[in-house]
Amino acid sequence: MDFGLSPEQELFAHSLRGYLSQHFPMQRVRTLMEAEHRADPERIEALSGQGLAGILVPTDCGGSGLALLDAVIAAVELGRAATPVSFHSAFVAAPYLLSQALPEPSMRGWLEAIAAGKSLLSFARLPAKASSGKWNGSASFVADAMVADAFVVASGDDSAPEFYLLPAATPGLSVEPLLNIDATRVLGDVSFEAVALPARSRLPIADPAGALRRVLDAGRIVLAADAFGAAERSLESAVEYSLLREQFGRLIGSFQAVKHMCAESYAELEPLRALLWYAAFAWDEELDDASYAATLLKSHCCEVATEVVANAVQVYGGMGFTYDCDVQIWFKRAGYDRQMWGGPSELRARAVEMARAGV
Amino acid sequence: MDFGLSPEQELFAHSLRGYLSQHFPMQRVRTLMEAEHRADPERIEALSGQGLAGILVPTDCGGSGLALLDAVIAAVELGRAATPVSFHSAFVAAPYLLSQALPEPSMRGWLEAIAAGKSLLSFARLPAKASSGKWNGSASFVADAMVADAFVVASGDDSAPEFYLLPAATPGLSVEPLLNIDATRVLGDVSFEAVALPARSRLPIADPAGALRRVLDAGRIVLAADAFGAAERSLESAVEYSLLREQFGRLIGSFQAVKHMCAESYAELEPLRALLWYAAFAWDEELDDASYAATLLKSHCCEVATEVVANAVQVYGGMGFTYDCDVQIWFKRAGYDRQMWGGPSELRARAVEMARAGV
Amino acid sequence: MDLSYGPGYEQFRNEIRRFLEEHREQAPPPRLGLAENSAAMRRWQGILVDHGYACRTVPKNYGGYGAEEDLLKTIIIGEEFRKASVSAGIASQGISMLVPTLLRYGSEEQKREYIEPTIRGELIWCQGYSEPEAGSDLAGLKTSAVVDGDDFVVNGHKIWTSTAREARMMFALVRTEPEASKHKGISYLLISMDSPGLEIRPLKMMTGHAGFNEVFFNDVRVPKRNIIGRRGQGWEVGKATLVHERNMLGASDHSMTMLQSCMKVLDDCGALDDPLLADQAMKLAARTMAMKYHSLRMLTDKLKGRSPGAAGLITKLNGCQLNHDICKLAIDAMGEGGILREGSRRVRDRGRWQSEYMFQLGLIIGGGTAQIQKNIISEVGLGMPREPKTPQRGTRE
Amino acid sequence: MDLSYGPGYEQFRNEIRRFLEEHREQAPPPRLGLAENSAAMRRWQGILVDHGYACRTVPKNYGGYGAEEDLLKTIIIGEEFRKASVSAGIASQGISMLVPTLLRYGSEEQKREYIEPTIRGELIWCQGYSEPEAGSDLAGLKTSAVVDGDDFVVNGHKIWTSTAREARMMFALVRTEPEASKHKGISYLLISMDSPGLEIRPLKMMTGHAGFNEVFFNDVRVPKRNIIGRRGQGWEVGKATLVHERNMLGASDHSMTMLQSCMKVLDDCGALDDPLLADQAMKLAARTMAMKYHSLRMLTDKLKGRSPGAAGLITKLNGCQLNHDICKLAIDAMGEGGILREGSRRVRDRGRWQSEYMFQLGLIIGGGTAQIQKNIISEVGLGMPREPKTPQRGTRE
Repeated sequence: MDFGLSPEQELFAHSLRGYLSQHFPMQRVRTLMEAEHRADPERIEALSGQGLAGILVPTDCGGSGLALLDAVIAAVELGRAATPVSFHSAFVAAPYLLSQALPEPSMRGWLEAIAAGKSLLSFARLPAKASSGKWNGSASFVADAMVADAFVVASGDDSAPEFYLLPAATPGLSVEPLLNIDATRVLGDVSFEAVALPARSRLPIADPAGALRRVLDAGRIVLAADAFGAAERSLESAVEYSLLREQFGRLIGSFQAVKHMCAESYAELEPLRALLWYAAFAWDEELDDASYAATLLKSHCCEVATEVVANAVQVYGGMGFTYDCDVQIWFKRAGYDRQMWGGPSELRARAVEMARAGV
Repeated sequence: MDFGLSPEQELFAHSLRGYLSQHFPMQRVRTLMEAEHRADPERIEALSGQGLAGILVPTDCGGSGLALLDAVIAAVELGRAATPVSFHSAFVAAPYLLSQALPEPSMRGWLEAIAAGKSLLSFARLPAKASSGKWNGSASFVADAMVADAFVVASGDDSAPEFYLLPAATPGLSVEPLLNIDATRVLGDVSFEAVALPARSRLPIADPAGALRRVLDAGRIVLAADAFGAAERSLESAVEYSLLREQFGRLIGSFQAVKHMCAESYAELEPLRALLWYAAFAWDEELDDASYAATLLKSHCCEVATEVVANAVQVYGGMGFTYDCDVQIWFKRAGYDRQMWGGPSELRARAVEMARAGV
Repeated sequence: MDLSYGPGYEQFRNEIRRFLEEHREQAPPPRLGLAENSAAMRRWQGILVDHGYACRTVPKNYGGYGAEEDLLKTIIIGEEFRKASVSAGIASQGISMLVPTLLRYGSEEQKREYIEPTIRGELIWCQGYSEPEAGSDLAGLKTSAVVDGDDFVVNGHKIWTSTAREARMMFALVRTEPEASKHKGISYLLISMDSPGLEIRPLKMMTGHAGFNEVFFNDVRVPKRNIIGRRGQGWEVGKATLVHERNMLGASDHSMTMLQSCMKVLDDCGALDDPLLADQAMKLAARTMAMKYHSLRMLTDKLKGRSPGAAGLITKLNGCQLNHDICKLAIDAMGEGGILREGSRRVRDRGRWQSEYMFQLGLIIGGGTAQIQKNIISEVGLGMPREPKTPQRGTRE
Repeated sequence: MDLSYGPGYEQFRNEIRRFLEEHREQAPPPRLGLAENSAAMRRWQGILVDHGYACRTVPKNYGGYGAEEDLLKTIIIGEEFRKASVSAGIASQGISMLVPTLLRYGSEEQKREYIEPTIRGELIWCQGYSEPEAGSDLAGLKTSAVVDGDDFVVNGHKIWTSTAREARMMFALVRTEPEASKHKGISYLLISMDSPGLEIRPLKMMTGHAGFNEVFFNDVRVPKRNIIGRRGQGWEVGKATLVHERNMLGASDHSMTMLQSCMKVLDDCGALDDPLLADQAMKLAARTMAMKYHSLRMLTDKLKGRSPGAAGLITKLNGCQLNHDICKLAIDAMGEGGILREGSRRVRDRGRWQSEYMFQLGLIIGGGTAQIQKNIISEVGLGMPREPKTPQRGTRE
């Protein structure tokens, strides 16, 4: 019985926190936020140097071959630091699907490039199925759309998806930027106009419906971890502020209203750390309730995070509402995590179906 | 423009409050609670003496012929005092339906008996429709079932109901008590076994579907008013207690946590007073949004009341959890109001349909 | 109980309608938020003042219309202009706060000098009350004004000053009597924004817009005659106009309008088919409806000259929270599209929902935080005791 | 990360299963709440003690089994007895609170006299800590014990005493040194419930049951040798066993069980077809699942001898609120049937949901109100300052 992080995992979290605070301090985060849709190979290389890009890439492809639980540890830190990277898409979804298609030899090269920080991939969902080798349609809200080197596309509906890998330069493929509130993760729309699909672009995945479910679960768990990190950091930051700021001749942190708001935030948020661990563990071990746990986790964690960051803004008072106060960055970060890959009520409706099916 | 109570209405509320506190103090309420299913003509006569029984009975039948807004004023006071009476059924639903059937001369006698406090009627809904003059089936959660002199029964579904008036002694009609948490309002099940229906038992109501909608709306508004009264009184009572009780050398009412809990209760509850007035006014004037207002009101008011009474229990601390502390009576009273005639989520689902239909 | 206005007022309403029909082409297009400073708007404002539809109670000798106070007429004007989607003129702090202050506390000379250009939009003001250190504790302000010859010399730092860059003048609270008690040492000064030593820095908000500014005073000289009221009377002078009666119904009207737009979003996104989102919409509909009639109740009290008591204290607390929640629902209904911001492809309503969502959170904070409002509700409304005051304890040891 | 117990523990688990198979007919039927005082239960308790499945760490020379502390074994025992629906023996305050106290602070004579009959269910105790005036401020207790010859003479009033009517003895906190500071003036006494001058009044709860009592002391004489520890050491002695480690996982297990039953109610009532109720069920499922793994995390910390820090402070606050909310959902799912109470026709689950709904609200209050727990979380957990202490201010003037 050992439900917790190993010493190695704790060390990883600790060193990553140190690295991010040194190399991606909030001032640099702000600079990168302004750059938004410009490619930035230096950033990706720096993160891959910390093992983040190859965290799920098999060791024989140059990655660390770690578990989703390790990715969750990283995601919490990335959320805390608001590091500009679409971790759930570039370093979780894309490499996971490619590694599922490893029998196909061309995958190896892509996975090596991901792990080395040389290529940035993006995961996209396209409702339309490829017909007679020509593709039309568009994928919405695609992470890193403007800067990705290639797209791992899941097409068709959930029950029988097909997966393709398409370089950004594929003829007929075009991207257009979207602007979202959280400038640390960029989005775009990807359009397909009569895109021809060479046979080798298709990923040979044995259980495509299962792989889609697993990749969505993994992405949701990692988005929840990101929201958790953002919320945790904003709460810590609000508590710190409350111990410096005086009003009416007292530290605001000595007012019961402020104390209880922080205590409630903490009491709501902290148990989700254990649920994050469990959901990732259940995913890694492919336990029966893995999908149920991932679904419940994302819906609840993102709702709690929304409350926690809003409370943090309130503790900061007027300052919390300014652009200069970092709490706005976590506020928006958690807002992104909440809406992407399924909002709270949509996910709970899915969970009900699982519960009824007896998970 | 005059959105508020008239001086007469304020006087009515004031004098009723005085009367109830004098003649139905909490000690007597407790005695009546123990009696539960025993008939108690004295209580009904006392309330009819205050004009409560005949509040909706036309003046030419011995009633006051007042509006639902006046009934709401009374219901708030009855909820505050936790007076043992099923006001929504006995003095709102039953007399309203009888007065809709006034062309039928026998109704006049019943209405006069209600207004005079001589007869206690109850409103019951029976899913089964009468077929070939013989009735089988059962009506559930019927207010005052064991003590009512007669039942006004709405049978069949909402779109084409039929209304009957059946004395309790009707052959084939039997009642069995239910025990509910709120002993100030008693309930029972009414069973019909091959009940024969004389033609004159049927209420001649011109628009039966409309009348059913109106009677349900009226009952819901009055139940919401009752919950409002119970919640308001429990909040007042908790605030009073907080100004007497000391802990850690301070009045508990000086702790910000207690103050804010009370302030939040007040801020949630108080606007519902205006919505109560409006819903009743809209019902009286048969405005377009009358049913929508009644439906939203009951769902929201009962949810807020649940929170407010639970907060009041918390302010009282351990004492609030004892049988001797009156707050438990309001707690259960609000619990009854919440569940009866449609719970919050069911009513909101109805409101959605109305909103979509463009109310 | 009577929700009509009566024939006299309906006639007034008809007059407005006729006016609107005749003059509406002259009005600049209406905008959200504070009305902008443009020549077209100033012209329109002049027409409104002349017809008594703006600043109607300002006396004629100060350039106004000189009508008697009539709350219902004010409300009817608002209703009709809103219904017709015609700008109701300039809504500036100069008009809503400074002019009533001048009328009550200003000298004859000050009234003659400032009121007319202000109500006609020719003289723009900003407000200098808040300070970074003071926050919710407004009276703790530290910006000092020391007499030197014929001037006050002002040093300090104001914050949350909207329209500071557009304004020619600021009305400010400053500390002139440092030895007096907190509330007794404050004076109300009018300060030219061109003054040497005065510096403005825009303050960018979470929403990305710079709706506010910081204003720094470094030995800024202000003529002694620019004081309103007496020295040390500033708290009384400034506090008198902190509450705008004009906005009494504004808050719940705004919520009603937002809820309607939110329902439209839900409808367009198919979110009314999602029973959970529809349920939340109905919860918000109930709260909005309650606040609407609560406001009518407050209005009735006001018309009858009655104090609404504790019930009058909850409007702001509830309103901001309600609006914030309405925005949250609209964002949820849009799903992934809910995170798009102004300027993006495919963004709905020009990103309004996200920016209002943040802005309303700012309002929950601004002008007395929710925490302070709950203190006031419990103390003034429910009669609970104040927090014990212990400046020394509870601070960091 | 490893959710298995390992082979050694699985063997222990198998032993328990064998034991249960062999002995289960001897067990009395399990009940909710505290185990009752019956001859059958005492016999069963004896069997459990002899086999080391109850009070297993109590030394042999005091009548126990003398096993070493092993948290996992304790948990496995609980799991297996629960799975088999077999009573795990007597869960009394004497066993959970007094016995550990005696083992740590009692004299050899006291241990020999009280431990064995207590763990075998022959000697029933009640707890005398709370007082009406003290409430959340437990250390503010006023019941006095004054030395007179060989006795303490006790006067005062205790409240929230469960099993007072069944108990033969009470362990109580009383004030023996009125001149000492609040926490230093308290002693821990054992008081016979037969003492002249001791009066018990049942305290009926909101649920209708009299689960608690008040106990009045009027010159009750208690032999001086009945003190545990030294005079003035009572606060330390009593506090040491306020936290029951045994229940570390109990809270989240209880929530899991309640949620399962609640889901059954929803299913039976067709409420899973109501998307709103189903949505609420999933919110509760997420909270329950989080608390389940949170407890496992706490357990891991405990096993590794690490302090869980602030994370250890939230279990009770969250657990009671969660259970309360689960009951509320079950009640809502039953519609009008949700208000029926125990004993009624057609009531479901013997009225359990309403009475648990109220009882959990009582628990939110009891044993340190939610407010106090939030104080502790913010102060101990988050390092925020204590409320300033000002006994004179904030009281009614």
